[in-house]
Order: sequence, then C-alpha cells, then structure tokens
Amino acid sequence: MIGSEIPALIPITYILFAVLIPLIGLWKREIVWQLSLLGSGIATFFSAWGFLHLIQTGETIRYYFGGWTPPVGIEFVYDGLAAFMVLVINTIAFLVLIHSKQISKVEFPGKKMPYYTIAMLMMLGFNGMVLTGDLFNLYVFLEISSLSSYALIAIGDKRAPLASFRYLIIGTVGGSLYLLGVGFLYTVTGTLNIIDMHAMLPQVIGHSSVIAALVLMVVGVGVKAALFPLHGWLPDSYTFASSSSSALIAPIGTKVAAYILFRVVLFLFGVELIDDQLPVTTIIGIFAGIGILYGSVMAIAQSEMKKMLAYSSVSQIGYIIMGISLANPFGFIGAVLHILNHALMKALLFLVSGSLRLKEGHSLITKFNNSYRKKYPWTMAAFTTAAISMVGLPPLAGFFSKWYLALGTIENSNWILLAVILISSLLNAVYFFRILEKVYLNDPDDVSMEDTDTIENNEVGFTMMFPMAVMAIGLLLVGIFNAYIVNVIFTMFPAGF
Amino acid sequence: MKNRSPSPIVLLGTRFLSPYIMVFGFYVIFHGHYSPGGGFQGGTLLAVSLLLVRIASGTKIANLQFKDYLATPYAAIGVIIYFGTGLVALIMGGYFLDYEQLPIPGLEGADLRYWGILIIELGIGLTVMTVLVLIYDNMVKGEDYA
Amino acid sequence: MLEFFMGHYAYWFTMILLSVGLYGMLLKKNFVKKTIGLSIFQAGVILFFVSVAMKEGATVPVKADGLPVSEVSNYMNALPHTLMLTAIVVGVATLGVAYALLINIYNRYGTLNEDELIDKIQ
Amino acid sequence: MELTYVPLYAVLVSLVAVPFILLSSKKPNLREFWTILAGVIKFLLVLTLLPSALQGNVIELQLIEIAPNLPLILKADTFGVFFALIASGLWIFTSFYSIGYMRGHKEKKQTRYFASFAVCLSSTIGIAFSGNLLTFIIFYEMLTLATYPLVIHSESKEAIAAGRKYLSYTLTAGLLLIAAAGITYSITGTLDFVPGGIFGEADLSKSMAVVIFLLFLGGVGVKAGIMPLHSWLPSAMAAPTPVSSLLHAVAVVKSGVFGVIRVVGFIFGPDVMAQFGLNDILMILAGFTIIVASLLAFAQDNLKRRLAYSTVGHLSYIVLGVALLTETGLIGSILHISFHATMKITLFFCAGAIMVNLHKKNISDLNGIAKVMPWTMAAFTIGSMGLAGIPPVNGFVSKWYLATGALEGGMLVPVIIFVVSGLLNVGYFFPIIHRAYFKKGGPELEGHTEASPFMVVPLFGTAILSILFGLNPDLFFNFFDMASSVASTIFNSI
Repeated sequence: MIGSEIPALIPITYILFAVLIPLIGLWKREIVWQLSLLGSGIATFFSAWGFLHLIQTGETIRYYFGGWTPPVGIEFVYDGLAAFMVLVINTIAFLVLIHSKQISKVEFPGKKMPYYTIAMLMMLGFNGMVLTGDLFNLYVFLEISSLSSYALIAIGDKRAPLASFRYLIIGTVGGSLYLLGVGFLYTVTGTLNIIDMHAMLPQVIGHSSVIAALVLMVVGVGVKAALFPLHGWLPDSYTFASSSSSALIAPIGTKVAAYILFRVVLFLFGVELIDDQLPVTTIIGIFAGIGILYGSVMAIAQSEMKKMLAYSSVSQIGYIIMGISLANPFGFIGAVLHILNHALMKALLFLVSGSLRLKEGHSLITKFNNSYRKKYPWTMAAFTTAAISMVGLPPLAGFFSKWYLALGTIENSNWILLAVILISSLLNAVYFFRILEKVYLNDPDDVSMEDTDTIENNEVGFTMMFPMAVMAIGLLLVGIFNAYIVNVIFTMFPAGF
Repeated sequence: MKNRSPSPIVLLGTRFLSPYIMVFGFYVIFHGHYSPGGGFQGGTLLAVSLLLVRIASGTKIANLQFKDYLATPYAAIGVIIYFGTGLVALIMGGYFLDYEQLPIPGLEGADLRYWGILIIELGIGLTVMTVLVLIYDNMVKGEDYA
Repeated sequence: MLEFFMGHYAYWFTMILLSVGLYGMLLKKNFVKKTIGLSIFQAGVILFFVSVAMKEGATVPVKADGLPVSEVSNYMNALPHTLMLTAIVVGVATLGVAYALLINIYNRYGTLNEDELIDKIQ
Repeated sequence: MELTYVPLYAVLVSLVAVPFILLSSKKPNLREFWTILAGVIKFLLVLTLLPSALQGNVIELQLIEIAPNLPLILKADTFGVFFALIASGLWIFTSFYSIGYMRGHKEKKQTRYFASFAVCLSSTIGIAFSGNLLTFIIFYEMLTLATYPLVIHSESKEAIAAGRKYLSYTLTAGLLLIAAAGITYSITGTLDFVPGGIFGEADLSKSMAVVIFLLFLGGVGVKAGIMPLHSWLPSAMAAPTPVSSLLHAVAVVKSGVFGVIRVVGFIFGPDVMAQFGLNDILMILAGFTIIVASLLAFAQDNLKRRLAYSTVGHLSYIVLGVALLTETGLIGSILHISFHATMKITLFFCAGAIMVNLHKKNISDLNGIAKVMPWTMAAFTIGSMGLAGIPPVNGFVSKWYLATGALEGGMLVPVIIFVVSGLLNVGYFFPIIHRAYFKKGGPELEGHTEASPFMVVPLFGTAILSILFGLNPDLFFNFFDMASSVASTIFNSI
C-alpha cells in the first residue's frame, strides 16, 4: 500500500527535516547533524524501498498531487530511471552527510544549523527535479536546488561568496532560459505535463517555437549540468566551497541536471522527432566531446586537488551527456551507469580531499608526499580505488560505463567520440597517477623523506572513514555486478529504443 | 534600521499606513481561495506593513510589533501548516494535499476542497510574511546605518 | 514587414528586456548592477508568460455573479499568471540570496566593483 | 575429480595469498612461506587440468555475467593450460630465487613486492584461462596495474621514469584493445575465443579489417614488444631482477604474445587473416623487430638491457611464427613460448645472481667471473646456446619448427631472418661467455664465491629444464602434444 506513496514521501521527508532542523536547532544546537542524518537516512530508505518495489512490480507509479489528474494537476512520475536516480542521489547524500560531522566542526563551526537546513532543502530540490512530471514544477525545484547550492557554496573559504555569486548569475540565466523554453512549448501545446506534451509534440514539431524551445531548454539545463562552454562557474565554486558542500554538490548537482537533459531530449522530445528538425544530438555530442578533453587537460594543469576534481567533473559530465547525444541503447546504458559510477567516484574523491584538508590543512597536490601512505593508509587506499576507477581500468566500475559508451559510439560509427573516450582515459591516468606517485613513492630528489618508518598512523575517524569505505567497496561491487544494474537499466529505456 | 527616521512625516505616515496594508493583506489571504489573491500576495502585503514600520521607526520599536527572533520559528510553523495539511490528507488515504480527504466534520466534497485551500493559504501567508521580514532583518544586521 | 513586427510586439518586448538584462549582467562592472540586470532578465521571461495568456475581451476565470461568463471562451487562461506568481517568488528568493552574498563580499573586500575585486584577490 | 572450478581456484589462489602476505609483513619467513605455498598449490591445480587438456577437452566455467551477453568466462582449453603451466611452474622457481635475491640485495618494501607479485600471477593465469575477450581485457589491465609497483620498486628516479613509460605504453594499449573489442563486438555480437575465429560469417570490408587488426595489434603488441612499441621493455629493466625474469621474460610479455595468438587464431582466424593480407602486416613488423632488436642488443653494455633486447627479438620469433599461418609454424611459435621462457629466465636469474653477488651490472665488468661463479656461468652458457638455437638445448627445437613452417608456407625470407638472427644471437651472447671464461678477472673478485643457494638452485634448475626439453619436448608436460593440438584445432576448425 505504502509503495505507491513513495514518490511523495521522499521530498516530504526532506522538507519536514528542513523545517525541523532550524526549529530543534534553536533549542538544541548539537543534534542538527544527527537530525540531518535521520532525514536523509529515511529518504534513502524510502528510495531503496521504492526502487525494489518498482523492480518487483515493474509498474511506473504516477502520483497525482491533490488528487488532480494530469494534465490539470501536477504529478510525480516514479519510473525506473527516476527511481534509480533518486536512490543514487539520496544514498550519496546520506554518506556525504555522515562524513560532514568532523568537517563541519572545523570549517564552519557557527553555521552548522543553516548548513544542514540548506542541505535538506537542496536535496528536496534535487529529488523534486528527478521525480516531477511537470515542466514548470521542474523549474521550481531547479531553482530550489540552485538557490540552496548557491548558499551551500557560499559557506566556504574567503573567496567562496564571490564564486557563489558568479554561479548565481550564470545559474539564474540558465534557469530563466529554461523557463522561456517551457513558455514557448506551452504556447504551442497548451500543456506542461511531460507525458502529455510528448504525445502532442509530433503534431507541432515543425513549429519554429518548438525548435527554439528545445535550444533554450538544452542551453538552460546545460548551464546547470556544466556542459562544456557553459561550465565556467563550476571550477571556482567547487574549489572554494567547503569540503562537505562540494562533496555534496559535485556528485549530485550536475548529475541531476544531466538527468533533466535525458528527460528533455530523450523522453520529452524523443530521438526521432529531434533529429528530423535539428541535429541537436550531434551538436550536444560535439560539445560533450570537447568538454571531455578540455576538462581532462585543464585538470592536469591544476595544482590544487579540489580544482583538479572540479575540472575532472566537467570532463566526466561530458561522458554522461555524450551518452545522451548518442541516442542509442548502449549510449543510454553507459550514461545512466556513469551517473552512478561518477557519483560514487566523485563523492569519494571529494571526501578524500576533505579528509586531507581536515588533517593537513590543505589539499595542494604539490605538497603531497609519501608520508601520507603511512599516515592515512585507508584514505589513500580509497583514493587509489577511485582513481583507478576514474581512469577506467577493470574490474572497477568506471571501466564499464566507458565500455558501454564506447559500444554506443561504435554503434553510431562515431569514431571521433570513440577516440575522445580513449584519449581522455589516458589524460585521466596522467592526473591521477601523478598524485599516486607522490603519495606512494619516495621523492628521489628529497632525501629527507626517505625514512617513513617513524611516521605515526594518523587515520581519520570512523565517521569519515565509513562513507569512504562504503563508496570504495561500492565501486568494486558495481563493477563486478554491473550486469544486474544494466539489466535494470534495460527496463528504463525511453520509447523508441 | 536601528534609528528612527528623523522626519515625523515619514514616521507618522508609515504608522498610519501600516494597519491598513495589514488589513488588506488579510483580505487578500482570506479571499484567495475563490478569487484572485492568496497566501503569496497576502503574505507579501503583511510583510510590507511590518517592514514599513521597521524601516521608518527603527528596530527597537518595530520589535514591539514583531519580535525578530520569532521569524524563523513562525516561518517553520507556516511550512508545517502547509505540509501538515498535505500529510493529513495522505494519512487519511488520499493523495498528498488531497483536501477532499481532510477529516473536517460537517464538510465534504467540493466544500472541503474549498476550505482546504484556505488552510494552505494561511500557512503560506505566514511563511511568506516572516521570511520577508527575516530577509530584511538579516540584510540590515551589522550595518552601521541600521 | 511592419505587420510582422507589430504582430509579435510582445515577443520583441521580451527580447528587448532580455537583451537589456543580459547587457547589464555581462558588461556592468558593479555587482549590484549585475543583479539588477538579472532581475530585468527574469522580468522579461515573466512578462512573456503573462503576454501569452492575454486574450482580448476575456475576463478572470472566477465564477461570480457580476462577471459576464456565460461561456468558457470568455475566460482568460489563468495558468500562466499563477505560474508566474511562483516564478516571481523564485526571483525574490534569488535576489535575497544574491544580496546576502553581495553583503558578504562587501564586508570582506570593501568593494563591489569587479575590477577592484579581482585586484584585491590577487 | 570435478574439474569445473579448478580454473577459478587456480586464478584465485594467489589472490587469496595476498592478504596473508600483507598481514605477515613483519615476519619475512612466514610471508615467503605463503608465497611459495600459493605457488605450489597453483602449479598443482594447473597440473590437474593437464590430462583433460591433452585430450582436447575444454573446461568452461561461466562466472557472473559482467555485461549482457558478455559473461566472465574462464575456459581452460589446451592453449590456456599450456600457458598457465609455464607461468605457474616458473613462479615457483622465481619465488625461491626472489627470496635469495631480495634478501641478498636488502631490498625495502618486500611485502609490497611479494603481494604485487602474487596479484601479477593471478592476472597471468586469468589471462591464460580467459574464455572471451572481455575477460581477457580485465585480467590484462589487472596485470598492467599489478606490475607497476614492481617496476618502480626501487623508487629511484630512473625507476619512476620507467614506471611512467611503462604505464603510458600499457594503458594506451589497453584502451586500444578495448576499442578493438568494442568494434568486434558490434560487428560479430560475440567476443568468445573460438578456434578459427569469430569473423567467419561477418561482413567485413578490407579497410575495416585492417583497422580492427591494427587496434588489436596496438593492444596486445605493446606487451608483446613488437617494434615500434617495444621501448618500455628495456626501461622496465629498472625493476628488481626476479621481476625482470618472470614478468619481463615470461608473464607479461608472454601475455602479449599469448594475446597475439588469441587474436590471430581465435578472433580473426587464419582464413580471415589470409583473406585481407593481415598476416603480411604482422610478418613485416615481426621480421623487422627480430633483426633490429638483435642489432640493438649489441649496443647494450648493461647485461639486463641486452637481455631485454634479446627478449624483444625472441618475442617476435613467436609472432612471426604465427604470421606464417602454417600449422608447423604455429607449433613452433607455441613451443617457443615455453622454451624461450625457460631459457630467458635462466639468463635473467644469472644476471641477478651476478648483480647481487658481485654488484656488477655491465658486461664490460664481467671478466673472469666464471672462476668465481662456475655454476651460474654454466647455466648462462646453456641459456645462451639455447637462444642461439644450438642443439641440444630446447631453443633449437622451436626454431626448427619455425623454420620448417616458413618453408612449408613457401616463404624464404622468414627462414633467412631466423638464420641471420640466430647468428646475431651468437654474436651478442658469445662475448659475454668469452669474457667470463677466458679473460682474467680483476682483484675485486677475490673473496667472492658462488651466490646463495636460493639463487643458484633455481637458475640451474631452469637451465637443466631447458636441456631436458631440448632432448625431449614431450617430457613431463607433453608440451609438444599440446602445441600441435592447439595448432590443429585452429587450422582444422573449418
């Protein structure tokens, strides 16, 4: 019985805790962390339950708010893709929030209550974006999540507010463009419901408004997803935000935006419709390809680990969007799988950088040395796992999403994108092995570091180690058992595959 | 602002206007469920009436009208009213925010929907009002001219 | 030609607002002016939606005795207005966050001019 | 006895040993006991597969499905068992030798060394038993990663540079292999290793076939040391000698060659190879490599680098034998995999023993050492003779078949290449032996005796094995039968 209520319960949980945290926080300031954990834990539990429920019954749940049937009312569509996505983002958020306990004490001791409140609001926005079946409702959730993430980014070091303000300007323009696109579509179809509009679009597809709308929506969402030429806000925001904020936003925010691109391109318009009118997928593919290479090259040039990870995010988002642009089953599988993999990897990497910042006070790659392997053996092991997965070596998860994406490019005979995937894997190897070398090997030029035997183990505490360990093991398990996940993804295909 | 405005015209003018705006705000809220209006607009009007006094008379006097530390809990309570109503409908076996399922004796069907929206509007009005005041208070906090 | 311009005047108006907003955001050095540009940009979108709902000779979709609504076509489409109400709220929230950030920046650096800020950071 | 799961156990046994090795890092004896125990168990497990492999049976074990239609398959066919047998058998020798070498050299971080070594062996056995290309790729990449810590073991500047070079070559290769596999999959819909190839029915254009083949060649050719992709191998000699001996003479490079044979025989198949002239590409590259590598070997004064270039040359013998596309040539190739392994490992062991015992790395310093280390140098002589193709050492046998295969195919140039390179082999090994036996040693040799038995016994053991196999290739493990059965399945499958 409760299975069908899941789509509503997940966002409600978050908003409830977004209200409870400031209320209880006024009375008892210490327990906000526990409250936020409880909130995201419950949401994770619901999403896991809903996911299993969905796999068993195989039925899409359409939840009508206020009992109004669409297209009149707003509905939440809980189909396979949405369930998968919700599960991924909530799990990641839960793990990152566990990790944030220590960091919040050091990086923003006075702002714990607002931090966790905003984090809950942001998760509300992301979950809403994933679940909603209404284009305008999507805009509202988009703005909820964006506004919260501006605030979260602003909780950081000195330059964070400036980075956040830039993001705000660009992000709001993106949101407004998306809204304008929705307006164009609304004028020609008279509906805002995605499923309803999908049914109507074939009749009006030649209309110039529709094409304009598609371009506007892709650009608008592209800003949020940091699609290549629109990525300018991302590196600074991720770098200057506090470690917990960037660990929360980086794996989730851009993925959800990419998911919206899925919805818009593949579900709302559908591949056949789009390519008749405008080679939009080809154009997205070109930008994704450039973005992959650009992000990887820029990542190599960075000396600050978080900035490197930020550029690497630009590149990895390119993979997901490339999967959309391929518009074939392999590309779809690869992209969806990469959402999961990259969320795990990027969260883990940002958590590692956060742990290092906490312990060492910086995360400058140039200052890394081989004492780390003695001081933080497990953190570094987790980092190594994530790095190898990022490079795309089997049997870790990263390999398989690349494998499906590669199959997708081959299916389309798109050799250039295939080459892009391969080259960027190598570039990934360059910037990750650079760190691994520093951490695991003696610096031959620096004799003083020769003797590492005396260095004490200074490993991070349980609340930080636990999420990292879970993610590292998760990467391995996702890699080994990816066939099961892929079989689930098979049920998520949009119409026309 | 911390200090009251030096001009008696501004001071008295705002004090004079504030109650009328507030009444209009309540009017907009309470007629929102069947005609143009509603919680957002009404809440904004209420906030305007509070803010006028805050701007003109200074924080000290304005606090007599509305305590600044109450803003956060009131905003939360507004949200809870909204979501509580929705949750009650959910628990009673309907969809979230399905007013028809609200357990209000003596009402059913369309009437229930009719009054159900009013509850929501009240919650929204409260939240909008307090949040706007909260934004203002936070903006001027720590400013030397405030 | 003139007809094309006159017939789409709402679109042109939207375009002008969007351009003005974009101009403000891109070329003005002062952050507050950028924020104003942002607002104008959003206002352009909002007005576009409202203009879409315009119908000559129609009235509010409220069932009341005084209103001449004998048939449905006399109603105006209320949906874009309600949507824009939400969009306006979003806009207000955006402005709130933006100004909060600006206050923070100003307190830290003592300026809101982009060039001066870049100098101060380096 | 139920054999179905034996391949899996054989792969896992050294992986299981890794935690034990790591946990006993403070107790060297226990740690090395685990290594040797794992080695012996692994060898015995592979040995139990031998009888069925000899009968031509294929033990197939389908593990989890790693991607739809692409399960992780372990398949112990004759060729796989053959390769696994060599790798696991020589691991035991190398383990004993490692103990002597690492202790004699007082190397640091021996735990990491032994652990990585165990992972390498698991990957190698995994490669041997891979039932399809995807499984092959997975183990291939694992091998790349696991070898990296061994290459950079000394953590000197040189070693780190070598490690970078190694990674850049092998990772690129892995990616090319993935691309090739992807294209193959989209054309044929399968990635299984089937004797005679899977492209048989597929609609394949000439240019497409060449592109796929070049991608494959880029993928497996790097590890197989085909020029111009060979230059990581001499650099990787910065690794400790046991690594060079087992990995860079047996496990890693032979995985590459193994991959070449898998690709030629089990993915493309001889017919497709001949149809599109792909074997010509292979033949030109391999022939070129043999001659140039042999010439380059002359220029090396560092003993290990000279051996490395010799390895590059001999790997291309195998590749050339494959490219002949004759049954006899293939038999020669497969035999050379095993025989080159025993000979080259002997030579590397000797080089290591000299290094540990006398701290000499360069050939020009080796004057008169035969008096000090008679056993070592005797083994060295046997190994060199074998590589030059002088009977009765086993190198002669494989070369004989290679040359016969070339003649069978009516090709004269390969025969000339074999002969010339045999002479070149003599040319670059003979001076070493000459120096060791007939030149007078310097005063620094006084007071030194033979290296520790941990080293001498393994190296002499492999030398003896080389001779025994030369006298009777079917001794112990029926290498010859296995090779000919593999060759006949490939060539008679259609």
